Amino acid sequence: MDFQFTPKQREIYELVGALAKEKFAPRAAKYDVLATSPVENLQDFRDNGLLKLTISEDLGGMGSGAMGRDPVLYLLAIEQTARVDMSTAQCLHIHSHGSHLIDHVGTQEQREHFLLKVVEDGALCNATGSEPGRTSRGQYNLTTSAERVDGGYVINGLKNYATLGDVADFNIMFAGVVHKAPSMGHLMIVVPKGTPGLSLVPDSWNPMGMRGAASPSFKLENVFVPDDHVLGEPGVYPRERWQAKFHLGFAAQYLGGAEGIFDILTDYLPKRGTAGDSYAQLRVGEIRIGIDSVRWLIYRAAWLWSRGEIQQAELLSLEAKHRAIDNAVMTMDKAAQVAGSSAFWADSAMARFFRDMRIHTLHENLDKTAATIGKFYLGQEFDTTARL
Amino acid sequence: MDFQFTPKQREIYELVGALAKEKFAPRAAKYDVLATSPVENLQDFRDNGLLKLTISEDLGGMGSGAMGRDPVLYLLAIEQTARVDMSTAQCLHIHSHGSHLIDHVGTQEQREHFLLKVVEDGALCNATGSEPGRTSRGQYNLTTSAERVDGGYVINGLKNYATLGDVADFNIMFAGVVHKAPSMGHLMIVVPKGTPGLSLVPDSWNPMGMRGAASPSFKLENVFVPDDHVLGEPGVYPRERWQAKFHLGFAAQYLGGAEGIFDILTDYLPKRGTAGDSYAQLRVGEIRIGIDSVRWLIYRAAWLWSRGEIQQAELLSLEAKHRAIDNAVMTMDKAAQVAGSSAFWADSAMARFFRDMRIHTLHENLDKTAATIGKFYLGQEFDTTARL
Amino acid sequence: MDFEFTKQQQDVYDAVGALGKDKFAKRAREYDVRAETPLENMKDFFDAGLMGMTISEDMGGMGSGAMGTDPLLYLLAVEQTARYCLSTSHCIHIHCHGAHLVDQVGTPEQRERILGGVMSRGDMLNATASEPGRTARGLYSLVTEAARVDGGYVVNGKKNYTTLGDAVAYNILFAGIKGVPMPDGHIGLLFPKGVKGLTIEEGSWNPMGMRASYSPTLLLDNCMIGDENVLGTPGFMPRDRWQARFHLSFAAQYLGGAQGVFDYLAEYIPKRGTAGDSYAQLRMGEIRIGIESARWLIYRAAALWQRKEIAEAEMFSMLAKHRAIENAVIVMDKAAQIAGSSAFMADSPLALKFRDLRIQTLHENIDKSAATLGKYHLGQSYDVTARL
Amino acid sequence: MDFEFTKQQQDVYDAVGALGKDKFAKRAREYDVRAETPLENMKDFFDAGLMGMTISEDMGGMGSGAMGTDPLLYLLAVEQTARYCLSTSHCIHIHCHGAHLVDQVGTPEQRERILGGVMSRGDMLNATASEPGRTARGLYSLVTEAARVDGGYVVNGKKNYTTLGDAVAYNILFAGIKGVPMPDGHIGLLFPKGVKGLTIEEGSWNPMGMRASYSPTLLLDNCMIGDENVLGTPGFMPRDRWQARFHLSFAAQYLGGAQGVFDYLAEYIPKRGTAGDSYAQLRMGEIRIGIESARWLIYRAAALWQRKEIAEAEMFSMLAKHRAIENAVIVMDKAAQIAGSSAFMADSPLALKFRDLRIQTLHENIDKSAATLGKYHLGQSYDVTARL
Repeated sequence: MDFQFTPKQREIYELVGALAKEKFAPRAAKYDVLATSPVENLQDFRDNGLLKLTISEDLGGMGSGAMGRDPVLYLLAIEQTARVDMSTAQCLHIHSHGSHLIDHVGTQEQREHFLLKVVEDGALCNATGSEPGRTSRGQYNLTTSAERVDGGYVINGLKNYATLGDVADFNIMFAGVVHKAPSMGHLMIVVPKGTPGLSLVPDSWNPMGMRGAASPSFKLENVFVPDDHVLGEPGVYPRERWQAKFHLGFAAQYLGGAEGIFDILTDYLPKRGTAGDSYAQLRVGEIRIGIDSVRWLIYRAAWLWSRGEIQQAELLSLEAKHRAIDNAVMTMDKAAQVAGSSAFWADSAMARFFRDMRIHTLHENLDKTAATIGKFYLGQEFDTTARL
Repeated sequence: MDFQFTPKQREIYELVGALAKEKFAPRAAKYDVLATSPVENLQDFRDNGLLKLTISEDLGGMGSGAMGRDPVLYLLAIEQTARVDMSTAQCLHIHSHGSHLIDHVGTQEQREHFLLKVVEDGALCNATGSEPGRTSRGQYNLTTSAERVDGGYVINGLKNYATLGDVADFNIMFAGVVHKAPSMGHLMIVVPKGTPGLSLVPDSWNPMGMRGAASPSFKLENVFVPDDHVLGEPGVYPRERWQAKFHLGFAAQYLGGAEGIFDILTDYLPKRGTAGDSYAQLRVGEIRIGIDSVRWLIYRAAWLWSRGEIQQAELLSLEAKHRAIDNAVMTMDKAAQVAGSSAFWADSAMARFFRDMRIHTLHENLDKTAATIGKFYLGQEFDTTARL
Repeated sequence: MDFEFTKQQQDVYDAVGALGKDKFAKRAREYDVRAETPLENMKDFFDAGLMGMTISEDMGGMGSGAMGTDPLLYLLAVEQTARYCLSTSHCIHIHCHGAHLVDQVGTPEQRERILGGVMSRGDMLNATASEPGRTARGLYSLVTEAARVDGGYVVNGKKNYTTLGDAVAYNILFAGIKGVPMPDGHIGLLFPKGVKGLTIEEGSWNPMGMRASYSPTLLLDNCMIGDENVLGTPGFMPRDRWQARFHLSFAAQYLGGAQGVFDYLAEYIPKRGTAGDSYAQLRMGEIRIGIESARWLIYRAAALWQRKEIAEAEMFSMLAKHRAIENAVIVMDKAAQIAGSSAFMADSPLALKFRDLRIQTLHENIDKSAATLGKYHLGQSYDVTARL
Repeated sequence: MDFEFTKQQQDVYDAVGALGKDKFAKRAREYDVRAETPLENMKDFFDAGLMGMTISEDMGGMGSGAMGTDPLLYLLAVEQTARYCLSTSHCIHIHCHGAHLVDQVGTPEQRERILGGVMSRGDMLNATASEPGRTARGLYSLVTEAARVDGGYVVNGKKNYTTLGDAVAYNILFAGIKGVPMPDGHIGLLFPKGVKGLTIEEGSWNPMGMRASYSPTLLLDNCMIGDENVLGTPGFMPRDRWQARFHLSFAAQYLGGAQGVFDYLAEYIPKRGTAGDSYAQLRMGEIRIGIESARWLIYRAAALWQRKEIAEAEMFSMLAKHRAIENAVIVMDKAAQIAGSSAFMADSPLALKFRDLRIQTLHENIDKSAATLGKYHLGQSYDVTARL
């Protein structure tokens, strides 16, 4: 075993760490108020080549992502970003997610068409499966419909939680082909910005936290999508369990967020004069233990992806995400207790972390994640992609 | 509101407290080794009139039990007993449970026949629904069968966990009437000691803990039960949700057990020299808070029974039992941590409490209990009697 | 035992419940945005005849408060208010305390002058010991200094967290008498509205939650307070452990706040279509159990105050507060998990409840309250008034 | 990063796994009843060539141990043993430590004489600092006293928890040099088997669990130890923080123990017919996640030792141990809940695992290890060797 970063991993870790500290941190409060995508931060990613993390090397990318050569690399960038700004980390996650999808599911022509724009011009992608009411309907039961017409599909429906929706150049979206079962009719399409019939729903983004990860709703009214903008065969996304390939990108955000709270605490408590307090010491120690127990699960799971042990990688990614959320919540509870209320001024970084983390940890139903793992070990049917 | 004991409650609390301390405690290790019913303790109950706690006043009882005038009274006796010996507390619970059943379900003739023997001669009852494999089959799906014959039933089957089975004068047992649905064919019968065809299964009682609450298996081979030994109409037990009337008797045991551990800790830690330790103080305080949070839920639930608010009483009894188990487990974990391994000599009271409590808290599946409460508040179907 | 409300308790419970539902809940969002004292809500209390809850009957009050004849009464009002608006519940809590202090400690002249205004005009009061940096310095180490001069004291210093500070007829503030060591020099002073030298620090109130319990920092610059406005004798607050008399109405806020979250879930989850989900049911049940386990501790502690078992009451109040906080935090974690992120739009009631409850639960460091109980039970010296 | 075992690690992992399954598991019950050192198991280790795991390669060992070339190797053996028999894992743990101490600190003559016997004859070693009352007195406040005389020391005192004390070729015991203050006077001495003045206290070993890791109290009555049996220089143990080098193989025991419980459940629950139960699946998954979160901390800590990043390694080992204990306790609670009481017959494997793991997790007060980490991160002085 070897638990050291490679030089490239170290470089990215340090680079993003510096960007986070010097650039993202001072801007975080602003985007939190605006509730718009952090365009300056995205420009910093662009300027530093960080928009191509999960694109393969043949197109000039860095070859990270779950199906890439070094799955850890982009996770480090997400983690380090989340340490100062969870919203920006989610933006990087979703862009990395979208571009990784095109890279691995798209045809060579599509890869070149879309991804070279990312690599060369810093174009932004996202990926949106969510729709209102999906939790109770089931994740692949989409009401957004795709009707087959000559040369493509006509799409109608409503998608929500479209992160980067206000700035993305390519929106990857999911729709259900009319009259087909979800497993066979789950369609993955690329809808470029400005496509006729695609419109942002005004005032559709105003959450308590994660406000900078602007994720408005999109209305699709008779949007025509040509065949060369369809990614893969219908049903490829559920069939290849792509959702499971993005668990770790979330886990890295929770890890980074917990580290961010820890950073604030270890700076704040000595100044507050309570560093000598037995219980402050206990809780800070417990938080540290929790954080490290998350970290090595994430890295280990990433490593399993790199070895192509897909099922084990999916399961351990789920485990890592579960533990990351569990720990993030525990971290908030214990941190609040020792920080006290004066640390929670409305415009403070601490308050922002709490609002962000409170919301963002709800991307997964923790109980269902654990039950999935349990099903596997009890010999029951299970689905590693299931998400709230 | 008034949170004071009545004079009678105070009297029982003190009386059983004294018996526990002076009599039961010194004998506990012995019965733990023997794994037989604590006959000397049962004699003490008899001598002090405590076998008639849950029998109505008209027969000379004290009128406690869920359906009695003062539901708190017998719970105090159980709690105080559990504080030094959980096994004896379980014996008192099961006897109180059995005699309460006869008192409220039996005919006047049956009440006089069976209960006057309890009141006057100190006869012992129990009540056994359990059978091997019932958890996965469902609690009222009994394989012990009752076949209708002239003047009664012929019973065949195997019952396990028959507490007091080695000494009870009257065994209350449950069987399924052949060819009837569980709800209509659930038969409650009294099988006196020595009935032909009834035999104890040798070596059927050897658990890790609760050893003094000897609960061997009974084999029933063509046991004839005359009609006057049948309690109530078939199905009365599930239909009237009798199981729910005994939740609090368990809860009182968990409460008493946690108090017992607390008693040991507050005696032991100052002697060990660690009473000044910040973390010992923290954990002892947390344990105390947990115990009191259980106590008032139990008493409150008991009070609801006395007011005849059955559904609310059932629900709050479930809540109290859940919290009592949750707290008992938490108490064990925290107590162990501050006591250290030297407190766990094999023949120590501490070790016995841990073995007893570990087993006994498994009488209920905590998750299912909580889910039942949740179902009620979410407007779903629920069953307050459900037990593991 | 008797767990029933008196007629008057039930009336107050119902009246405040109705106010909360019909008025406070609807105004909560607006006051939160403005971070202003909810004067309309306070007016509603006055109109309902509830401003004198903690004032003795001889002055026309209802005789509640820890030292009153019915300590539970005002706690029910605080609890019911917290269910709909935590900020308002904190305002009524602090007013009740200020009024109770004057009632119990004030001279006949002060009672007449100050409490008369409460009863007849709805004057508000408060009570503030807090100062910047006090957590690290210790509870009674005040920096605000009162220098003895002819006819009174000249006060200099800074008090923070002065809830209702802008709205009260008298700010009750605590200072240290110059040249007299603590705790003997700990003095309570009544600062009449508009007194010279008292100013509100600009921008001193902008927390993440509890925003409508406007609690600015007050600057005291050579503020002259005449002898007629000295409250009690120096040192009365630490000597009589007054701080411990306020534990319970914090606890009532946490209980009400948790209940408010529960109310929300009971309505929201079935609408969301997830009421049939096993894990939603589990967590919902666990939340309910937690709430009840806190409730009966609070009510029982109030009964101890009523019986004037002061030492017991202090300890048990601390215990109840601990459990109420612990439970409130658990409730938030579990509630978030089953509510999901869509419930947390920035202007949603649930988001407000979470921000408020998160902040308000930091009034106490629960590790320290648990440790205090542990000290007591381990025979170490302890202080029931200790607060973060 | 690379998370793979080396060939040798895999071989040891598999070999010990096979021994555990085929031999240790089957003998566990018998040794538990007799509370005797599992000599057959130790013989199996010798026959498998594993007695020298923590001895350097120059002596024919495998070079493991915290200061060796492959610190992880012996931890895997400990972990795999713990999966089947915690008592045996503790025996091999203590032997490995004794051997590692002599290997790293001993003179060439001692290494030759003592380690030679380990390699050629399977001699066993141990290392004991514990004494009655040490928890309250402090880690290095030993009462056992070594008085300097011509040619060596005369030792008087009492050591407890001397695992393998009856079986080792040398008991390595620690004492305080008469007249030299601690920690400078802290001295390690080798007591050869049969040395005059060393006796085993009758009846000094009878714990609830871990019974087969027979650890009696040794009485030292004017026991003469020659200079050839003085280990290292006085004070080496506290000075070099040797205690911190043993954290990880405790952690490996907790990990293996938890895994053993998990193994049991994975086999038992489906047989019991409850593998389809939502809550069994939930808890099973949570258990799995907990185990993995402990595992990778331990392995990573071992890598830090290998890289000789000593300060980091000490801290991270403590962290890993904390998480391993915390997790083991949670695993027990959740496992019991889904296993149910029928799994806990007194002679069942699960009952034995629980008794062992309950006791063995008390080797550390996890509040203190968390607080140590907290102190470090809050800039306070700390001690990584502190143990209960």
